[in-house]
Amino acid sequence: MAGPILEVRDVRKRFGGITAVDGVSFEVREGEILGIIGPNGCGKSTLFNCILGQLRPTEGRVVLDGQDVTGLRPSEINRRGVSRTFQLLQVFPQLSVRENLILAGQEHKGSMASRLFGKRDAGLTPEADRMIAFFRLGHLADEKAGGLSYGQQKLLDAAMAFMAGPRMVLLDEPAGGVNLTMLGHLEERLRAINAEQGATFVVIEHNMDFVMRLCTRVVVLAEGRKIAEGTPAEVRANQTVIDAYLGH
Amino acid sequence: MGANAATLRAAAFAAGLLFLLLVPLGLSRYGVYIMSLWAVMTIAAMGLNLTLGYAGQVSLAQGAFVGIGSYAVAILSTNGMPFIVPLLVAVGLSFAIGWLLGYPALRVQHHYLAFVTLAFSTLVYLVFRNEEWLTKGIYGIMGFKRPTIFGISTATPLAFYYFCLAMLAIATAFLAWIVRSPWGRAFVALRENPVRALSLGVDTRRYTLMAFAIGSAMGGFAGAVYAPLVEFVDPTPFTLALSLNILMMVIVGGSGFFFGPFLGAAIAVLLPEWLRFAHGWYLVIYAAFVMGLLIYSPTGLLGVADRWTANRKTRRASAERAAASASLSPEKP
Amino acid sequence: MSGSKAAEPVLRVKDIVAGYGEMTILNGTTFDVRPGTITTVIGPNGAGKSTVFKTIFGMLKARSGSVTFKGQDITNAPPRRLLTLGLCYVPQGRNIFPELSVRHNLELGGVSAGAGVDVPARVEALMERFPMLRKKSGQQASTLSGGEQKLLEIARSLLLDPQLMLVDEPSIGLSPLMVQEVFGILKDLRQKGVSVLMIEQNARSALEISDDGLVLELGRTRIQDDAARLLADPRVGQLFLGGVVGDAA
Amino acid sequence: QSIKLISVGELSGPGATVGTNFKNSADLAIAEINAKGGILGRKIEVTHYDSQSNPGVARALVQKALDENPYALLGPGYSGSVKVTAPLAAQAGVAQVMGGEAAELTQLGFGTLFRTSFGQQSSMPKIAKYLAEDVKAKTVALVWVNNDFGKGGRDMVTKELTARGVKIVADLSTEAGQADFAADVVKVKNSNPDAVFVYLNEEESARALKELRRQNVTAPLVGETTLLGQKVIELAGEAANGARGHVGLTVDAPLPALQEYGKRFQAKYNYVPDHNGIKGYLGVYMIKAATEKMGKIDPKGLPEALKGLTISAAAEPGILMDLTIDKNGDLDRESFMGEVVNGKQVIKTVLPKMNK
Amino acid sequence: MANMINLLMAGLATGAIYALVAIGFTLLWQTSQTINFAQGEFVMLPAFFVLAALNLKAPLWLALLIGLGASLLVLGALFKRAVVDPMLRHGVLPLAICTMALSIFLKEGVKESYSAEASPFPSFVPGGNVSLLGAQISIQSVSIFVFALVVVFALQAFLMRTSTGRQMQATAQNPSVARLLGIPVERMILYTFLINAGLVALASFLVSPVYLAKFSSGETLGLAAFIAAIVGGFNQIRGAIAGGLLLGVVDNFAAAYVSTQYRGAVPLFLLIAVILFRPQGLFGRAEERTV
Ligand SMILES: Nc1ncnc2c1ncn2[C@@H]1O[C@H](COP(=O)(O)OP(=O)(O)OP(=O)(O)O)[C@@H](O)[C@H]1O
Ligand SMILES: Nc1ncnc2c1ncn2[C@@H]1O[C@H](COP(=O)(O)OP(=O)(O)OP(=O)(O)O)[C@@H](O)[C@H]1O
Ligand SMILES: [Mg+2]
Ligand SMILES: [Mg+2]
Repeated sequence: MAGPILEVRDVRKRFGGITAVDGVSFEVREGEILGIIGPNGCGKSTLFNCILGQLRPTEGRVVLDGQDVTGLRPSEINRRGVSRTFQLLQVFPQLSVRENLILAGQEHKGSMASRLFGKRDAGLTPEADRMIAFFRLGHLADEKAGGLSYGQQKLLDAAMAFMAGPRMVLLDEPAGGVNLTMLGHLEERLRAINAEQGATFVVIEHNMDFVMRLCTRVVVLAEGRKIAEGTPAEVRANQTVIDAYLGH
Repeated sequence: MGANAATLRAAAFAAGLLFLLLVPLGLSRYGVYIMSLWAVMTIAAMGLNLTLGYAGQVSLAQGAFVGIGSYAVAILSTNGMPFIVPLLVAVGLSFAIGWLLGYPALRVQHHYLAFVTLAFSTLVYLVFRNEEWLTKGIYGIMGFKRPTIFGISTATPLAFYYFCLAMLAIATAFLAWIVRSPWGRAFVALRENPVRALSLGVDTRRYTLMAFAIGSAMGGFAGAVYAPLVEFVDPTPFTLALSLNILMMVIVGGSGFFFGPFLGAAIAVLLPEWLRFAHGWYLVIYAAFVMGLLIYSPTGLLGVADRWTANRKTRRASAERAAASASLSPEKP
Repeated sequence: MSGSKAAEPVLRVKDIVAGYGEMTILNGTTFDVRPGTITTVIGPNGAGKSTVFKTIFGMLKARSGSVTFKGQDITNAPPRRLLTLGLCYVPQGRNIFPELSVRHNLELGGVSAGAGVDVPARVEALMERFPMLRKKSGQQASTLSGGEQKLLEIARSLLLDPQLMLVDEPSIGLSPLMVQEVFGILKDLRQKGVSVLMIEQNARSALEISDDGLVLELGRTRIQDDAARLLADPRVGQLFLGGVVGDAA
Repeated sequence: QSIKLISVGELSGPGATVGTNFKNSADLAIAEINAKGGILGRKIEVTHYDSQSNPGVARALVQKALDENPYALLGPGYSGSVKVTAPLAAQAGVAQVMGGEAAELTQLGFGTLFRTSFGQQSSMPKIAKYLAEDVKAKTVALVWVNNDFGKGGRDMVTKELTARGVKIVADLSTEAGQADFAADVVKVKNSNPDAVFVYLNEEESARALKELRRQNVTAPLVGETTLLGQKVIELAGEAANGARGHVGLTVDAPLPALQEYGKRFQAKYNYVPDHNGIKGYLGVYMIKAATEKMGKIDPKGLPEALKGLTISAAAEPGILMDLTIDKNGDLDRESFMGEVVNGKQVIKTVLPKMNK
Repeated sequence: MANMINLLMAGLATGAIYALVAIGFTLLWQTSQTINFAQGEFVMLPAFFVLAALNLKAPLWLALLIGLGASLLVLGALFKRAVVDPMLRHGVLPLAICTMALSIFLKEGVKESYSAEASPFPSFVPGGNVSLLGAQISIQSVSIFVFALVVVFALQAFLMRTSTGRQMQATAQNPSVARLLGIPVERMILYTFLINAGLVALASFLVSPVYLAKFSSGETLGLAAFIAAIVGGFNQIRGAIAGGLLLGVVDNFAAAYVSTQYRGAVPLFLLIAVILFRPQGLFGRAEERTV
C-alpha cells in the first residue's frame, strides 16, 4: 500500500464554547478501509465535515494527496475524487431516484460549458441503472426520492457517493437503518471496489460487527480526541475503548 | 403508457401553438395588444421561473430587469440603432447585472435574499426616475419605432403580435434547452438540497450566479419587446409591483413547471381584462380568483395536472405491489 | 412464552390497508402484541414497517381494517387521544424542534400529560438517566449530533409513562453502549408491564431481548412467532438477517 | 340612441385618488345632463376603464376604447399615460379630454387633446410672479413630489423663478405617499429661504405643513391648489393656516357655481372633491358645449368644435366659470390667489384670463 | 445639533410605527412560518371597521371595540380558516403569493365599498407634543413607541416563558412532530393568527391618526415593516423593534444628508450591509445545523 492519501493534522473545531473536535490527527493510507468509532457526540461527523469542507476547522490542517485543502469548498474537494454520505438523510426529494444518481455523477465530466452542450443525462443513465439494480431499487427508479423509506434513502445516499467512481469515500453511518441482508451486499461491494479499483474508504459506524469485518484499521474518538488507533482486534480489546464506547 | 402521456403533451403543445397563431384573427386591435402583452410577460415570468422555480432563489427584482431591457431599447433606438443592437445590449446588460445580483444570494437566502433583491429593484426604479440625462426621468422616452425585421415592418398590432410570438418562441426554445441540459438538473439540485449538491461536486456558486444571470437576461429580453409594444417607456410600470406580479405569475402557473409561466401570465394579464365587465370590482374579483386558485392548488395550475398524472402512475405501481404482496403466503415456520 | 395465550392482546392490528395518496403500501397487515412483552418487527427496507406504525398512530389513514388497543377500537384515532390512552411513538429519522433548546424539546413531550403528572420532576429524572441531556439542556436541539438527537426523542417519549411504546429503529445512530442502555430501558419497562412494539434492523440484538418477532414483507405479515425461534430459523436468517444470524443463534 | 363616452383613468394603483375623483365627477356631470334631457336630446352613456396608473395599460385601454367607436375620450389623469395614449386618439381623430397638467402635452401637436385645467405652463408663471413680486422672495426652497405632476411643476417654476432672478436654495424631491417630512424640513430650514414653494398632493401637503410648523419654519409657504384646498385644511388642521398660493380649481373659490357643485358632489359621494374632481366635471360639460355649438353628434368634428371655443357660465352653468379653449387644447380662464386664514381658504385676488 | 436631534426623534417616531407592524411579521414567522404580504392592509382595515361603526353613530370606545372584534374575526379566525389552513403545508411561497392577492382584495375592496379618499381618523391618545432634548415629539408617537416596546416584551415572554408559547413555536418548526406529541396544532395556529389580528387592530388605531385611514396606506407600511422585520432578524420578535427604529432613523438621516431623490433606496442599501455582515439579521438566531 502507498503512502497517505489523506492527512488530518491537529484539527480542532469549536462552536461558541463547545469544542466538538479537539485536536485530532491521523492518516488515511491509499487503499485502506479505515473505521472511525466513538460515543455519540464525540465529534465524528463534525470531523468529516471539517475534512470535506462543509465546516472550516477552527485550527489544524487537512492535507489531501500532499496538498493542503483546508477550507476548500466541498465541491472542490469532491472533484478531487473524494465523495461522502451523510448520517442524516440527504437526498433530492423532488427528483427521481435515477435523476438523483445522474446528478451525483454529472459534475465530474467535462466543464460547465460542455455540460450545457452535452447530452441531457451526460451519458450516465447506464451507470445509474447499474447502481439502482445493485441496491435493489429497480421498482423505484422513477419514484421521487422523497417517497422512499428510510433505509432506501440511506442506500440511495450511498449509491450517489459511488456514482462518480471516486478514489476515496467517507461514509457516515452507512449501516443505520439498512436491512442486514442488504448490508452484507453493501459490504461486499465496498470490498470489491476496494480490491479492484483500489478505492479508499473511511467509515463511521456504530455497528461493530460491520466495522470489525470490514475495516483494516480503526481510529477511536472520545470527547473530540483520539483515544486509540489500531487493528479492529486491538481496538476491541482496549479497555479504554470498552469503557467509553463498546460496553460489555 | 409513458408514450401515451408524451403524445398527449405533444398534442396539447400543437393545439396551443395553433391557437396562438390563429387567435388574433378573431380579435380587435385591443385584444391583439393584450395578447402581445401576454407574450412579453410570459418571457419575463419564464426567466423568473428559472431563477426561482428551478433554482429556488427568491428574487423580487424581475420587474427591474424588464425595465432595464425596456430602457436599453428605448434609449438606443431613439439614437437610431437597428433593433438587433439594442436587443443584444438589453439582454447582455441584464445578464451582467443579474450575475452581480447573484452574489448576495451566495451569502443570504430566503427572505433575506428577497430583501436584497427588493432593494435592488427599488434602486433601479429610482435610477430610471432620477437620472434624467439618460432616461428623461419621469417624463419618459417616446418616439422610437417598432422594429423592421427582414424588411417587414411590425408597426401594425397584428404584425407586432407575431413578432412577440416569435420572440416568445425563441425564449421558449432557449429555456427548454437550458433546463433539459445537465444544468437544469443542477439548478434543481440547488433548490432541493444545496448541501448535498455541494458534496457531489456541484459548483453551487456558479450555478447560483448563472441562475440569476440567465433569469435576469430573460427579463431584459422581455423588456426589449415591451418597449416597442407600448412605444413609450417611463419609470412607473417598473416598480416593485411588477416584480411581485411576475412572481405571482410564476407561482400561480406552477413554479418549476416549464409551461407554468404561460398559464400564470395568462391569468395575470388576460383575466383582469375579461373581468372588466365588473367595473370597479374587477380587481377584487380577480384577487379572489387568484386566492381561490392557490387555495385549491398551492402548487399552481400545472401542479394540478402533475398531481393527476402522478396519481395515475402511482395507482399502477400500487397495483403491482398489491399483486406481489398477494403472491406471498403467510408462512408458518 | 408463546404458550401464554390466556391474556388478551394489548394491541391488535387486523387487515390494515393503508398507504400514501394513491399508493397502497399495506395490503391487509395483521398481527397482535401481547401485554407486557417486547415484539420486534423485522423486514426488508421498504416492506412497510414504518408505514404500519404511522397508521397505528393516526398519522396515516387506514382505508380498511381495524386497530384495537386493550379492546378499544382506535382505528384512525388522532394522536392526542392515543397519548391519553397510553400509547406513544418514536418515529424513524429526525423528529425534534430544531430551534428550541434541548430542555424545551424534552418538556414538550409532556404536553398531553394528565393533571396529576409532575412534568418538571420527570424531566429531571430523565436528565438523571441521560446525563448528556442535562449537559446540553440549553443548547439548540439542531446542534446535537445524530445519536444525541435520537436519545432526546427516546427520552421525550418516556415522559408520559406509556403502556405501549411504538419505537421505530431506536438503534440507528446510537453507539453500542447507548443501544445497550436503551434496550435496558425497554426491558425495565417490560418489567413494569409495559408492552413494546419495536422495529429493528439491528435484528439480532433486538430479537435477543424480545419475546415475539414479526417478519413483514411487502406490507404483509410473513411470519409471527416466538423471538428465539425466529432468530434460530435458517430461512429467516437467510432471507432477512443477512445469512449470518441464523448460525450465530 | 345615446352618446357614448369612454373614460380611461387611474382607478387603482398610486393614482387611484386622482382617477376616482375624476370618474365620480364625470358621472355626476353626466347624470345631471341626462336628467335635463341629455345633449341635443340624446342621453350620455359612459364606460370607465381602469388604467391601474400604468401607461402601458392605459394605452391598451384607449385602444380598446377606440375599438368601440366612442364619441369622445375622457382621461387619463397622469401625464405619462396621456402621452402614450394621445397618438392613438389623434390617429383615430377622436377628441380626448384629459386631466394631465404637464406643460408639454399640448405642445406635441396632436390636435385632439384637450385640457380640463390649467397646464403648468399657465399656473407656474403666476406663482413665480407672486413669489417674486408680492412675497419679494430672493431665495426660494422647493418641496415637490417626484411624479410627473410634481416634477412638471417643479421644472416649470424653476424656469420661471430663475428668469425672474430668484434663487433656488433647496430643491427637495419627496415620494408620493411619504409620511415623514422631518428630513426635508430640516433641509428647508438649513437653506434659510425667503419663501417655500410646496407642490405635493393633498395628503402629503397636510403632512408637510404639520412638519414645517413643528420645526417652526416661518418663511411664507406658497403653493398651488393642492396646498390650500379644503381637503388639506381638513387633514392638517391648524398647521394649514397661512399657506397661500394660486388656486385654479377649488370648490372653495368665491363662486356660487363652484360651491354648489362641491355640495352636489358631497351629497352624492360623501366627501369633498379635489381639483381632479372638477376636471372630470368640466370635461363632460366641455364636450356638451362643443357638441351643441356644432349642432350635431359628430365625433370627427368634435375636436375642431372644441378648439377656440369660449363657454360662458351664463349660457352653460355646468362650466362653472367662463373659459376659453385655445387651438392647442389649453384652457384659459380666471384664477385666484388665496390664503388659509383660521382654517378657511380666503381668496385675496382674482387673476384675470391671460388672453383677455 | 438641533437638526440631528430633530431627525433622530422623528425617525424614532416613524420607526416605532414600522416596528409595531413588523412585530406581526416576526410573530407569524416564528409561530407558523408564514409571511403575510397583506400585513400592511391588515393594519389599514381595522381603521375602516371603526369608521364604519362611527358612521353608525357609535361612540368612539364602542367603535374601537367593534373594530377590534371584527379584526379578530376577519383577520384572525377567518383568515386562518379560509386561507392559511389549506395552504400551510405547501411551503412559504404559495401562501405568500396568496396573501399578495389578499392585499389587492382588501385594498380594492375598501376602495370600492368605502372610499378612495383618505379619511381623518380620531385618536384615542391625547394630541399635543412633549419636548424632548429640544425636539417636539407628539404624544401619539411616544405612545406608539411605548406600546411597541410593551408588546414586544410581552410577546417575547409569552413565547419563551409559557408552555403555550413554546407549543406555538414547536408547531411552527415541526407540525407533524407537534401533532404526534399531542400538541393541539390547530389551536396553536389559531392563537397565532388571533394575536396577530389583535396586534394589527391596535396598530391600526394608533397609526391611522398619523397616516390617515386610506385604502392604500398599507402599501408603504407593509413594505417598511417587512424590511424592518428582516433587518431585525426574522425569527426574533425583539428584532422587530431594532429593525423598525433603525429603518426609521436611517431613512431620515439618509434623506437629510445623502439624497432625497434616492431616499427610497439609500437606507435599504445601508441595511443590506447589516444583512451581508450578519446574514441572520441583527437579533436573529443563526440558521440551524444542516449536516
Ligand atoms: N453547530 C453546532 N453548534 C453547537 N454544537 C455543535 C454543533 N455541531 C455539533 N455540535 C456539537 O458537537 C458535538 C459533536 O457532534 P457530532 O455530530 O460530530 O458527533 P458524532 O460523533 O457524529 O455523534 P453521533 O455518533 O451521535 O453521530 C456534539 O456534542 C454536538 O452537540
Ligand atoms: N412519504 C411517502 N410517500 C410515498 N411513498 C412512501 C412514503 N414513505 C414511504 N413510502 C413508500 O412506502 C414503502 C414502505 O415504506 P416504509 O417507510 O414503511 O418502509 P420500511 O419498512 O419502514 O423501510 P425501512 O426499513 O427502510 O425503514 C416504500 O416502498 C416507500 O417507497
Ligand atoms: Mg455523527
Ligand atoms: Mg422504516
